Formats: sequence, C-alpha cells, structure tokens
Amino acid sequence: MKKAIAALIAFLFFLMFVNILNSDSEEFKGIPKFGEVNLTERVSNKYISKSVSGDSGEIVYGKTENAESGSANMVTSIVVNYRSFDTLGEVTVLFLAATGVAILIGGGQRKSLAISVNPIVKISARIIATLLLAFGAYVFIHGHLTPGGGFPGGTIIAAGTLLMLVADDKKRTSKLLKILEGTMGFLYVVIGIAGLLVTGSFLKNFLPTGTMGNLFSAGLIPIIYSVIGLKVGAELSALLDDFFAEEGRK
Amino acid sequence: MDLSMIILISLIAAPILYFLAKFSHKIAYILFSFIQVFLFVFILLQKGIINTVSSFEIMDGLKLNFGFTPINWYFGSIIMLIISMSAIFMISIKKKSPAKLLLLSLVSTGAIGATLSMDFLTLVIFWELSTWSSLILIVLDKEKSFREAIKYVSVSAIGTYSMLYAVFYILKSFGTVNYLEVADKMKVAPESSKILIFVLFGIMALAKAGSFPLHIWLRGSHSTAPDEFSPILSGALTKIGAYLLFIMVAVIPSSSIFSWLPSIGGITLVNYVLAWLGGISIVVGTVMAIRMEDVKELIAFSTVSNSGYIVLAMALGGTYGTIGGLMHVLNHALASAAMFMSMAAVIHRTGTTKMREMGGLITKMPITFAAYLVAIISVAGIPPMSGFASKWLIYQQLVKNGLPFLAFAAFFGSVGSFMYVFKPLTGVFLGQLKPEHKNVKEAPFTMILPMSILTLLTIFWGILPSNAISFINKIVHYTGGKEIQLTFSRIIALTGQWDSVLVTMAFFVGFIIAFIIFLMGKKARQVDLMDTYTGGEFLYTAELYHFVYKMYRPFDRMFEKWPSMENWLTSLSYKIKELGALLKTLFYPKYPQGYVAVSMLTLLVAFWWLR
Amino acid sequence: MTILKGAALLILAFIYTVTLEGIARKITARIQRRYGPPFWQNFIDIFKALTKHSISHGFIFDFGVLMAFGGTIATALFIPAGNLVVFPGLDNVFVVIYLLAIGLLGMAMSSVGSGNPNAGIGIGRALTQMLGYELPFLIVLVGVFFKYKNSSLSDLVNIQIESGQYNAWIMPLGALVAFISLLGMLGKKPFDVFIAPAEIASGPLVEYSGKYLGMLLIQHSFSVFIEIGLFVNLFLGGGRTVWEFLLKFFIVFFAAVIISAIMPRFRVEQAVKFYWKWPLILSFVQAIIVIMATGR
Amino acid sequence: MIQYFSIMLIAIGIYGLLSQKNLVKLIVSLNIMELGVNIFIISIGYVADGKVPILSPIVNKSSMNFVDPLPQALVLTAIVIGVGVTALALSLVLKVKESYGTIELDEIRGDNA
Amino acid sequence: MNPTWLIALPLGFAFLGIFAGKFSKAFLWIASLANAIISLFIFNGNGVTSYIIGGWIPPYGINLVVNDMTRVFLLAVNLIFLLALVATSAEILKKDEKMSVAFMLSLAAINGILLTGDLFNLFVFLEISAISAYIMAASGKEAISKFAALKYLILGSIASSFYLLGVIVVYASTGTLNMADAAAKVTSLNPNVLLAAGLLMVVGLGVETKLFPFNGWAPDVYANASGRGSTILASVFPIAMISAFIRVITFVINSGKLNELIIVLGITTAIIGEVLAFSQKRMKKMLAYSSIAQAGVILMLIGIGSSKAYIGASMLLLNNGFGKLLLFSVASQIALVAGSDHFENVTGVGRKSPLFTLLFGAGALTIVGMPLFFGFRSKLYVISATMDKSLWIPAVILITAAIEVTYYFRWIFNLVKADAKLSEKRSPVPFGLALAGLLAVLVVIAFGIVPEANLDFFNRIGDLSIQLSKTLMGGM
Amino acid sequence: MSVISFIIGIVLVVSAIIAIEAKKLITSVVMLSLASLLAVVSFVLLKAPDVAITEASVGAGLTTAIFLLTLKRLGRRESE
Repeated sequence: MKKAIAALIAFLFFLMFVNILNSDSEEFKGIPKFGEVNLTERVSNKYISKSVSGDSGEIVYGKTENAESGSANMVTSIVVNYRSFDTLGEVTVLFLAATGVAILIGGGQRKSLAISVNPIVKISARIIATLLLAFGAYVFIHGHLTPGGGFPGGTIIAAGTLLMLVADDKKRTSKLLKILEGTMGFLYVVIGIAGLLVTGSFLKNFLPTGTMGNLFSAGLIPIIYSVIGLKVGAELSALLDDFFAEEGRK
Repeated sequence: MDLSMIILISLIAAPILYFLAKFSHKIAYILFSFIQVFLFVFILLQKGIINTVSSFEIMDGLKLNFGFTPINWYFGSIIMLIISMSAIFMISIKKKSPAKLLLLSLVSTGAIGATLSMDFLTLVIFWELSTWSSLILIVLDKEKSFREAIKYVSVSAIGTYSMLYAVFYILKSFGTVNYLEVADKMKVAPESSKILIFVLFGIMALAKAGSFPLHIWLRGSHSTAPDEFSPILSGALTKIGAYLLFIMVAVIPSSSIFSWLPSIGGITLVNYVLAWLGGISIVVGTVMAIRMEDVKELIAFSTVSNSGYIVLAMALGGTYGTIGGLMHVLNHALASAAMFMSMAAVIHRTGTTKMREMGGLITKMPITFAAYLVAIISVAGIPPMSGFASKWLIYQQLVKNGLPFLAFAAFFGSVGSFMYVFKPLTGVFLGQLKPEHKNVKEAPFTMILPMSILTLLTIFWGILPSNAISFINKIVHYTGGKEIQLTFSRIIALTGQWDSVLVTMAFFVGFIIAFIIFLMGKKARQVDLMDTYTGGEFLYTAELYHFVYKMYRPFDRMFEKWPSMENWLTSLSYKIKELGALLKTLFYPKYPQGYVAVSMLTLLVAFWWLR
Repeated sequence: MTILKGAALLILAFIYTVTLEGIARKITARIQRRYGPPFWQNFIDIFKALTKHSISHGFIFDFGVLMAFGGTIATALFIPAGNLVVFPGLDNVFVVIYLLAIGLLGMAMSSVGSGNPNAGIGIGRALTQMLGYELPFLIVLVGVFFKYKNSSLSDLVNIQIESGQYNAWIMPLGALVAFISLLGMLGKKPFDVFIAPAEIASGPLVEYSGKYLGMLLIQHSFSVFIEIGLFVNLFLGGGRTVWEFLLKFFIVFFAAVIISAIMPRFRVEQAVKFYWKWPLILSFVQAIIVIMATGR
Repeated sequence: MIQYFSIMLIAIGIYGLLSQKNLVKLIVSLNIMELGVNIFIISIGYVADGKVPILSPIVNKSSMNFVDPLPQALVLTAIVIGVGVTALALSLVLKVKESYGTIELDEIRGDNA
Repeated sequence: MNPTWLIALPLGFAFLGIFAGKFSKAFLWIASLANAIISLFIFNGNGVTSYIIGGWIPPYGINLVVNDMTRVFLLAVNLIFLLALVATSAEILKKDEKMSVAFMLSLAAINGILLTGDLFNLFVFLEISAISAYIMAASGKEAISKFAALKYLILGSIASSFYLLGVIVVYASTGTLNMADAAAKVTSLNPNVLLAAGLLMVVGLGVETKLFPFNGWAPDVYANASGRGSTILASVFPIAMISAFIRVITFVINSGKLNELIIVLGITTAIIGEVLAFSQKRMKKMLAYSSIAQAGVILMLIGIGSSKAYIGASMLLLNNGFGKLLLFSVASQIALVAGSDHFENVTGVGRKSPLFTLLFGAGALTIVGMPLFFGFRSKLYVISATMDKSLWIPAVILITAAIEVTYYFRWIFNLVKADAKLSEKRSPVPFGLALAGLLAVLVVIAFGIVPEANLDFFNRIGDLSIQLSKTLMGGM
Repeated sequence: MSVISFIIGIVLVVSAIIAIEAKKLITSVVMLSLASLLAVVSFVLLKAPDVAITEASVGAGLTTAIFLLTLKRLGRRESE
C-alpha cells in the first residue's frame, strides 16, 4: 500500500515534468526541446565567445592572446573565472562536509586486520599511489586545457590515499593534510581578496591571461585549480581516513 | 505638563524603582507610593479639556493621543485613586520584591495611559501593557495562581485581540481611530461593520470588566493574586473595561447608530443583548459568591456581579442608566478595593484566606472591621453608603424602560449580595476567636490609612451622592446626554426623588432613640463569646463553633447541578491539544517518509490545481 | 411639625402593632384550640424585658442591636399611615426596602456577634429566604412603578385614592404575589424556618435577654408595621385618614395570621423554591401585562 | 529521450525515499535523485550536433557550434556538493547506528515527546 | 564598504581554523566581531547598490546586491550571531574547534545568502548553510539529535535538489541565472513552466524557511540541537532564509497564483505551529513550533507583498531573531540547570535566578507581541497589512496569537511558579548569557518604545518601488 | 545515438530500481555505482567530458568507496 502511494507520487512528479517539458512555443517561452537550444538567448553565448566585457572578436585556439578569460576549456573558464565565486562556495561545501564528518566520526583508531597484509601489496600500492598523485596533479594543472580540473584531480589523489589505506591496516593519513587543506582554502580566499584589493572586485583575475591553449596561460585559473586540486585531495583523503577510523578507541 | 510626559515619568520610574528596590525595599515602596499619589493628584486637579497628540508615532501616521475630557478625568481619577491607595497599603506588606515593584509601575503606567487615551489604539496599547504586567504579578506569590492566571491570559487575549482587530478594521474603514472622529464616521458606516465593531469591542469590554460569559478568569486570578495587588485588579483594572463600555454606548451612542435594529423596551437590540449579558453576570456572580468558602474568591465573584451591574446600567443607557453605571464604577471601585484591602490586612496578620480558619477578629482589628463593614454596606446597596445611589438610579432606568426580567437580575444581585457580604463579615470578624489568633494586632498604620480614606469617601458620597453625581453630570453633558436634576441633597429621578441627607438624618434619629432606650436599661453583664446558650447542656471542653463553613448549604444544594462556566476554557485547551496530537501524527511523524510524502503531495496538488 | 408627625407615627405604629400581635396570639390559640394570653400580654413582655438584667457579648452585640433598632425606626418614618405622612414625596419605595435591610443587617451582626451557632444558622436561613420572597415582590413593584411612573409611597396612595381603583383590583395577580411575599417578610408560617424555636432555639434571638430582647421586640413590631404598611399603601390604596389605613392594616394582618396559623413550616430551600416557582412566574406575568397595557 | 530518463531517475529517487525504511537505502535514493537532476541539467544544455565546449587544435574557433558549457559548470558544482552531503549523511547513519543499534527506521525508538 | 568582506572574512578564518587548534575559537570571535562591525558600516547608507564579483558584469558574472532590506538584515544577522555566540559562550561542545569552523562557515553562508544576486550562487550558499545546519543539528548531547539531523538532511537534500531543478528550469527557459535578468525575462514565460519552477523553488526554500508542510524537520532539530546550535538556527537562519525567499519567489518568479498559495500555506503554517506549540511539554520543542508559526506569519506577509506587509515581515523577522536568541539560549541554559527542559523539571527555575525569568520573559513577551516590546509594533503592522488584503486573515492571525499568548505565559508562569519544594540554592546565570541577553532585551525594548521616526529604515524597506526595482537590483 | 541513449537510459532506470529495491545493501550500493557509471556514459554522449570525468571519479569512485566503507563499519548484519 505504502509502496503504491509512493509509486503514485513519483509517477505524478514524472507527469508534472513531462507536462512542462518542450513547452517552448511561439506564444510563450518555455523549456526548449531536447537538442534545439538557441544559445544566443542564453548568457553562455558570451562565455563561449569570451566577450562579456566587450566584443573581442573571434577566439582562435593557439592564437588569441589576452582574451578576457584565457582558458581553452570553456567549462573551466566558467567554473574558475566567470563563476569563480560559486566554486569558492563549492570548495567550502566539501570542506564543511569533511569537517562535519570529522566532527561526527573522526578521531578514532583503526582496527587491525586479522591477517597481515602482504608487503608486496603494500609496496605496489605505494607505487600506484604515487602514480595516481602525479596523474591527479596533471589533471588539475591542465584543467584549463583539457577535461578535468581541480575536483577530479583531487579525487584521483584521494583515490591514491584510499589505495594506501586499504593496503595497509596501520596506515593513517598525516595531520599535515589538515594544514594543507586549510592553507589551500585560505589561499583561495586570499587570491580573492587580492583581486578585491588590486582590482576592486573580489576574485577578479589580475594576472595576464597569455595565449589561448598554452599551459601557462589563463591567468589565475591554473593557480586556483591547483589550489583546489590540492585542497580537495587533502580533504578527501582526510575524509576517507575518518571513515576508516573506528569510533571509541582513541 | 504634557500628558505624555506624566506617562513617560511613570514608565521611567519602573526600572528606577526596580533597581532602587534591589538596595532597599522600604525606600522603593515609599517612593512608589509617592509617585502614584502624585499622579493621582495631578489627574484629579486637572481642569478643562485638553487633547494632546504626542509626538510618539506607533505606526506610520498613527500617533499616541492623550487627553483630558470629563470622561478621562473621571475614570483616570478613580483608577489612580485606587492604585495610589493600594500603593500606600503596600508599604507594610510582607512579601516585597523588586520585580513586583517593576510590574506594578507598569500596571500603573498602563492604567493611566489607557484611561487618558483619546483613541482606540492608544487605549489598547496601554491596556495591554497593564494586562501583561498584571498577569505576571498575579503568579508571583501563590502556587495555586499558576492555573488561574492562565485563564486570565486566555480571556484577556481573546479580548485584546478582538479589540485589536476592531481597531484596525476601524482604521481601514474610517481612516482614524480617534473616539470622536470614529463616533462621527460610525453614523454613516455600513450596518454590518457597525455590528462587527460593536461585537468585538463588546468582547473586549466584557472580558476585561469580568462580565458574563468572560468572567471565568476573575475568581482564580483575583483570589490567588498577591494580596496587596487584588485591590488594584478588582478596583482599578476591571474599571478600564467600564471605560471602553462607556465609550461604546455613550460616546459612540450605540442607541442612535443601531436605530435600524428593532428595539426592546426603548433600547436597541444590541444594547439589549449587552444588558442581558450584564444581567446574567449579576446572577451568576451572586450565586457563585454565595457559594464560595474563600474570602478572596467570594469578593472576586462579587466583582463579577458588580461588573454585571455596570454593564447592565451602561447598556440600558438613558439618563439614569448611564449616570447610575458611572456612579457604580466609582462605588464599586471604592468598595471592592476596601474589601480586598481589609482582607489583605487580615491575611497579613493571620496568614489565611479560608473563612473557616478565622473568626472573632473584630476585637483585634476593629478599624479593619469598620472599613470592611462600610464597604459591604456599600456593595449591598444599603442607604447611608454610596452604593445605594447607583443601584437606585439603575432601578429607575429599569422601571422607566419596563424591563421586568432585567430588573429581576438587578434585584437578585442586590438581595443576594446581603447573603454573600455577610458571610465573610461573620466568618472573619464575628463569632468566636481562634486561639491561634489571640495575639493578632491591628493592621499597621500604612494599611489603616488607605482603608480609612476609602471608607470615608464611601460614607461621604453615601450621604451626599449628589456631589458625585454633579461630576458625572459633566460627563453626560460632554457626551450630549441628558443631565440629572440635583439639589444639595436630593436626586430627582423619573419615579420620584430621594433625599440622601434626610435618610441619613432619619437613620441617626432612629439610632439616637435606640441609644437612649439602651442607656435607660440596666447595664448589661459582659460575658465571654464562649459563654452561650447550649440548650441546657454543660460543655466540659470549650469547643469552637464556626458556622460560616457551608453557611448557605440549602442554597448551595439548589445550584450544585448547574453547569460550571469555568470549564469551557479548560475543555477548549484539551480540544486544542487533541488537535495538536492529530496534526502531529499527520504532518510531523517520527519518520522522514511521512513529511516527505506530505511535501511531495502538496507540491503536486498545488501544481495540478494552480496550472 | 415633621418631628411631631414622626413621633406620632412611631407611637401609633408601636401601640397598634403590639396590640394586634397580642390579638393575633389569641386568635392563633383559638384556632389551635388553646385559650391564649390576653391581648396586652405583648406590652407586658416588652416592658418587663426592658427592665430586666441582661448579658452582653461585646461591642458588636450592642452595636448591632442599636443599628437594627435605629434602622427600623428610620424606615418606619417613611411609611405613610393614612393622612399621617412624615415625608411626603420623599418616601421612595426603594429607599424603604433598602432601609429595612439595615435593620436586618444590624440584627444579623449582633446575633452572630454573640458567638452562638444557632444564631448564625438562623441568620443564614433568614438571608436565604429573603432572596426568595423579595424577588417576586420587587418584580411586582416594577410593574406598579412603570404604570404610574412614580415610586413614592404617598404619591401612589394619592393616585389610588383619586382614581378610586386600588392596585389590588387593577393587578390582582401582583397583589396576590405581594401578599405571599408579605408572609415571608413577616416571618410567619410557613416561612418561619429562621426562627424555628424548637429547632434552633429561636435562631437569631437565642442569645438576647433583658433590654436587648425588649428592643428587638419593639424593632420587630416596627418592621411588621413597615411591611404590612407597604402592602396596604401599595395595593390597598392606603387611606384617606389614619383610621382607614389602620382598618386595612388590621384586615391584612389578620389574613396573614390566620393563614399562618394553619400552615406547617417549609424548609428553607423549599421556601425559596416555592417563591421562585409560582409567585415569581405570576409576578412576571403581572409585570408584563401591566407593561403591555400601559405601553412603553 | 535522455531527458525523460533523467526525470524517471528523479522520480525513482523520490519513490525510494518514500518507500524505503533503511537509512542507507534512503541515502542511495538521494544519490539516484541527484544523479537524475545532474543528467537533466546537462541535457538542458545539449545542442544537436554541438561540439564539446573545449577549444582544441581541431575545434579551434569560438564561432563553432558548441553545447552549452554553463550547465556543465553547474553540474560540476552539484556533483561535489552531492558527495559532501552523502559523506555527511553516511557519517550520521554511523552515529545513529552507534546510538540506536539499528539503521532500520521501524526499529529506531526516538523519544518522540 | 564592500560587502564581500562579510563573506570572505569568516571564510578565510574558517580555512585557517581547521588546523589552528584552539585558536579556531578565537577566530570565530574575531570573524563574528569583525562582521558585526563591517555590517554596521554597510548599514550606513541607502538605495540599491550592486557589487560585482570577479569583474564580470551581470548577468554574466555573479553580483552582490545591497538594498535597504539587506542592510537591515545584514546588521541584524551579524549582530544576532555575535550575541548568540556571547550568550552561549559558557557551553562546551564536543570537538569545539571544528564546530567553530562550522559556525564560521554558517556565518559566511548566511551573509552570502543575504547578499547574492545570482540564483545558482544562492544555491551554493544555501548548501553551505544547510550543511552547517546539519552539523549544528547533530551537535546535541542526546542521541536523538543525530537522528533528527539525519531527518533534516534527507528533507534538506530533497529541497536543494528541487531548488536546483527550479533554477535549471528558469535557466533553460530564460537563459540566465542572474536574478534581476531572470525577473525581467520570466514575464514572457509559459505560465505552467513558471509555476513549476516557482513551486520547485518554493519547496526548496520552504524547507529552510519552515513553510508548512516542508517543515517536518524543524521541531526535532530545534529541540535537540546544542544550545549554541539551536540558538543560531532559530534566530539567525530564518532571517537569511526568508530574505532568500523574498528574492527568489517574490522578486524573480513573482507569480500571482504562487503568492496566493504562499498566503494559504503561510496561514496554515501559523495555525499548525501555534496549535502544536500549545500542546508541547518540552520548552525547546515548544519554541521550535513557535518558530514555525512565526515563519508562517512572515511568509504569509511576503505572499501579500504590500509595502506594509514588507515592513511587518521585516520587523517580525528581527523581532523573532532577537526573541528566539533570548529564548533558545535561556532554554538551553535552563535545561542544563534543571537537567531537562521538560515542563515539570523547569518549574520554579526562574525563582532560583530571577535573571532567567527576566530574559525568558522578555523574549516571550516580544515574541507574543506585548506593548513596550518590539513584537507589539510588528504585530500592529501585521494586522494592518493583512487587513488590507482580506478580513479573514487578521482574524486567523489573531486567533493563533491568542493561543500563542496562552502557552507562552504558561511557560513564564511555570518558571516563576511559587513552589515550596524548591531549594534555596541559586543557580548562577553565566556572564555571557546575562550580557548578551540583557543587550537583546534592551534592543527589543528600544525598538518597542522609540518613536516610529527613528525607525525609518523599516519604512525604506516598505518603499517597494526601490526594493524591487528590476533595473537596479541587478546593477545593470 | 538515440538507440544507444535509449539502451543506456533503460539500463540506468533498471539499475536505479534495483538499487532501491535490492534486499542486500551491498547490491544496492553496487547498483548505484553502476547507475553512476552509466550516467558517465550519458554525460559523454551529451558532450560533457568535464562532467563525465568528475562524475566518474567523484560520483562513481569516491561515493562508492564511502558507501562501502560505511557498510563495512555498519557490520555484516546490516549489509545483508
């Protein structure tokens, strides 16, 4: 009975959405049909052409210099430049969640496994983890050029930590991670404040944006993405560690 | 002095007194009584009509209005008289506390502000101020008062909020809340809004005056309030209800704006209904007062009964009704304050309120007894005291309009009052003295003084009611009503006249004759109160008799089966709690599914319904 | 002149009422097949009592008696007896009724001040019963006053005499009710439960002796005068002369005596319920009839 | 087409939240719902035959036909927020298990005063 | 003063605080104090100002919008937050340093919610505030607080998903995320789409603003969270959440049908809240339901949307903020002193220390709207504003107010009840509570008795042509 | 394109239903992970590689890990 009601509610919700989907018509605007989006009606049009501050002509990969946002990856330019404030918030959310987890279940000790882990596993885990760290760093440093960025990069680093934690039952993450996490977050805020002090606008890019497509371009974007990547990596590692720790024994 | 200034003084005095009382109770209480007496004298000596618009703005465009019309002057003086006398009375009370003083100052501020107000919003603001401070005051002393004060809270909330609604309804409809301007606009208002406003105001007035069917809070809160506060509660605060009632029926003459309604006995239907409520209140108050065993509860119900008189009289309107009602406000304020004060003095000395635990205190506290005696004679409406004048005028109006059923209620209250006022008189002051009260002393001077003043005033206006009525005539003149004819000692009414001085003279002549006969007889032998006729039995041990407990047992038996009004509030609260339990299971279940489901359903229903 | 009239009225009232009471005792005895005392026995009782030694229970015991006596005398002054009117025009009925209460209050105070429980019980009963009989009576009065727009006793008497129609004829129901109430006021059987000598030793009077008793007996005779005087003046048109008044007084008094002589005693709540049943309904009917007939 | 599936996912998530009694299942349902929301957001920005919004040596001009990059940026944020909430929720589940000894809603006896 | 500082400062301190150990508590104090001072500077001004973030002009970039309403709310929020910290400074929480981080982040998020002019940015800040609220909700001593937090989390997550969906629907159909821009464009939208988006957002924000029936989480959370957590949740959060509600629902969506729905739901919330609060036996639970009821009245006013309604709503919000600050902090302390906050347990506690009574009484009196207190003034506006809309609404509001008065006074009486069993031992009121409490009492009394002319910032809120002007809000 | 997305959609929905209705929690979590992975594919189809990478690492990877760790700590009784 309860399930039937639940299913009914879910179905009605589905119907509600179906009702409003494809509601774009001549008379009224609505949600456009799938795939038939007119980007000129959206703000993203300006993000693609990088002409928010003024019409700067067509952007060409590898040629355009000092475009208003130097990232070739448009998603990255939105995430870390146009809407960087959201990302600061996002970082904060993750940070807060990690803090919450630490408050709730952190601070315990790990339980030893009944069987000892083979040293080969430990060592190979360490090697793979190092590789993962490097890969993660690569992902976030190239965030403005290729898919990926701070968050996946950080998560990949955390995956390395996870591997090490799984492989060694006595392994704990370093306390330094917290410092790294905090410092990186603080750095992000400081970059923002620097923008405020230098240019009068919080989080505004105050570095030259370079040539489109170069590694050292896009102004603050690689810096911020690195900060984010390190921060997320440290954060998630600590979070995983908290999940490994058992409550009760300190 | 600007009128809003004196209210400000009273308000600022509150925290100052509070902190002063932290250092010395005595000094703070004395200062408090000085302030109250000053305010009373200030109001009393005010002459002429003043209307101040204070600079204080409550809402945009709405300012506090204070003023002195004869109406404000009359009610303000009465209320401040009672408060200032109680303030003096308090100086020697035992349970002093800074909090009490703070709240008392606020009560006084509220009372002054309410009675000197010139518009409904100012009235309701200050009234509410005095209400909430009195509410907290009530619970400060006695454990029992907890339940009782909640009744007061609910009833006063019902009253205040209906009034608040009415005030804003008036504001929306007429654009003003000033009494006089509203009175003008009411004449041309649509009929339904007239009735709405009157019903809402009526609820407020009845709730605060303690009249049926909103009298239920009086018993508990008057009886369990701190003893020194009961006089203010009964003598002063319920009179603000009468003030609103007077504005309703006389300033906005309800008789003329409801002229389209059928009228019964020369008064319009609205007033007639109001008069009936007053009448029922008289009967209920009287019956219940007779049945009470606790002195303060008894006096509380007598307040219900007398509020009924005021409501009845004001609803009747006409020259005698209005003047009688206004006079009764004065009389009852004096008498009930004196009654409560004398009882407070007794409680101060003996520490109990149960009549069956007292007795024979007349020898120990003669002045208190005298104050009480005069007050009850006034309440019962027996001639040489001022209570008779108002009742007499009310009867004149009843006769004039030919309303036998309402007259029945009025007579019931009057005759019944003999029964209930006599009960504490007997139980507390007469009869045999309890051994534990052997060492009871007369109340201290600061208690005697206010009681004596009130008593003397009662006697003065009893002998010369024309003096009080001459003031009331000014009010009636101000509202455009017909004044009553007066000579120095006579009041000339519809069905004849009454010479108060002559009656008093006759009484004294009779008393002197009696005294002469008394002196002519042989001197009587004084015997102990224990030495009485026992039907020939010899009592080896001195048993104390106390016949006040269930004194009117036969009468009680007649009314035992009557439904009690006091329970409707309790059952209402149970109903609300049941509703709460239902709502909780519906909307606040223990598990999240419940409210997620409700939220989703609301979303979906809203979507399909609104699209 | 007023003083002389007043003195005359008081003396007349005293002598006449005490005499009638004496006769009443005789008549009651005859009805009950007894011989009965002589009709002057009551004078003897009163004067004897006044000269005897007495006991007092303190200040309020004395003061209450004085108050009762004084109040009753003051009330009696307001009763017109035929053409012997002390305060013409000022004898408002409400004043009379309420002044009467002061006597009652004084007596009540005095008797419970004695400390005897019988007195307290008696007073409690008396007050309760008062709530019974006063109400129908007052309702009838409302009708009377409404009809004449006057509540002055002497004026009402004059109106009745001039029109030649007594109120008893105009409003018979009212007169009946008033008479029943009168029985209660007089404390005659069946409404004498507050005295009830065998039960509570004469109730309020239990502790009195000597001059106190004497004064109360006088006070009682005055109150009988007032109560019957009220009825006579209100419903039987008083009298053109004193004698006419006294004659009517006599008739009413003996009607009451004869009725009471053959009646048993009501319990107090029976009495109150009795009054609140038929007399009250009849009084309302009467008042409404009068008000309807007169028109508002 | 994928839009409908995404909404179906949201609906399934809601169904799960309404019908399941196990706390972990509830959080799984939440995740499914968030997944649906994310796919829906992306689908809003899809342009038929649009290019991936990354300039590269091949797709090198901003005037070409790209899909809308903004929803993608929003989803990035939403995913990260989702994982944060999930982690917090799971740690709360652990605490509940610690205090009540169960993660079945029926068996949790909170004092419901 | 650039209001970005209000967000950046606590955020920066929070990041530092995670590894600063004991200093993080100090950071919390510094951040909130600094915020209070900065908000004081921002308060000093009028009109609408837009501050852009990242140098991108709206609607492309994110902007912060300060208008007269925001100025008042910013000051109130930061002040109340500081006072709440002071009031509950005696409380020692588990993992205090990390909790301080959560509190700092909640402060940043609340300021962000108040300031932001972007729909998605609002979502991010709502998430931060929500997660910090979950953490606060779970901070109670009793196990039930964890379960309550979980319940809150589930509903809150659904709510944020729905809000996000609503934002996306708006974006899909108008192509913008900026509030002012969207507000200008939604007028040409298909009404069904607008309604659906509005409803989704109403659900999303309704959970946080405690609109019925989306408020199922509130009673348990408020009743069981720690003293500091519940105080901040009950006093500071509503101001921010309702400000967001105003911006999104009435400014952006602004659909007549939706406003009617909000009025109906708001009144229902008020009735249900008061009725349930009436029947509660626990002090904090009673306060929780009372908060729900207050939120209902405020949302109802927002639904009405007239000038007076806005003044009334903002007054009520501030009043509720200060009042609930007093009530919740005192209630938590009383629960500590008496061992529990059950009705019987707290009987007579006010006798032991009169200051408890004073603070609780003042809070209760201002919430129920007694003269001399701020609540009365706001109540006048409420009745006046609703009276203009319909004659029935004020009647219902006043009936619920009567219920409210009754139960609040019952609790006051219970505190001061003369009880013979009471021991003479006085339980001291912590200094912080006394200080913050007295300050809050002063504020509510001052707002209650100063003449209207001194409160002209409320009247400026009522100047809707400026507050809701679509051209200015976005800074475009 | 549309056939692939249809198939993916069907599997996505089915795995989601299984994730909710599964008796064992472990099945539930695995199915959630599967759904997440399918979502990654659909992200790719929708031309959103950034999101796809993030979802793959965060949604499918990290979330599953946290779930599994939780299940481990909850103990055997609850997981089955």
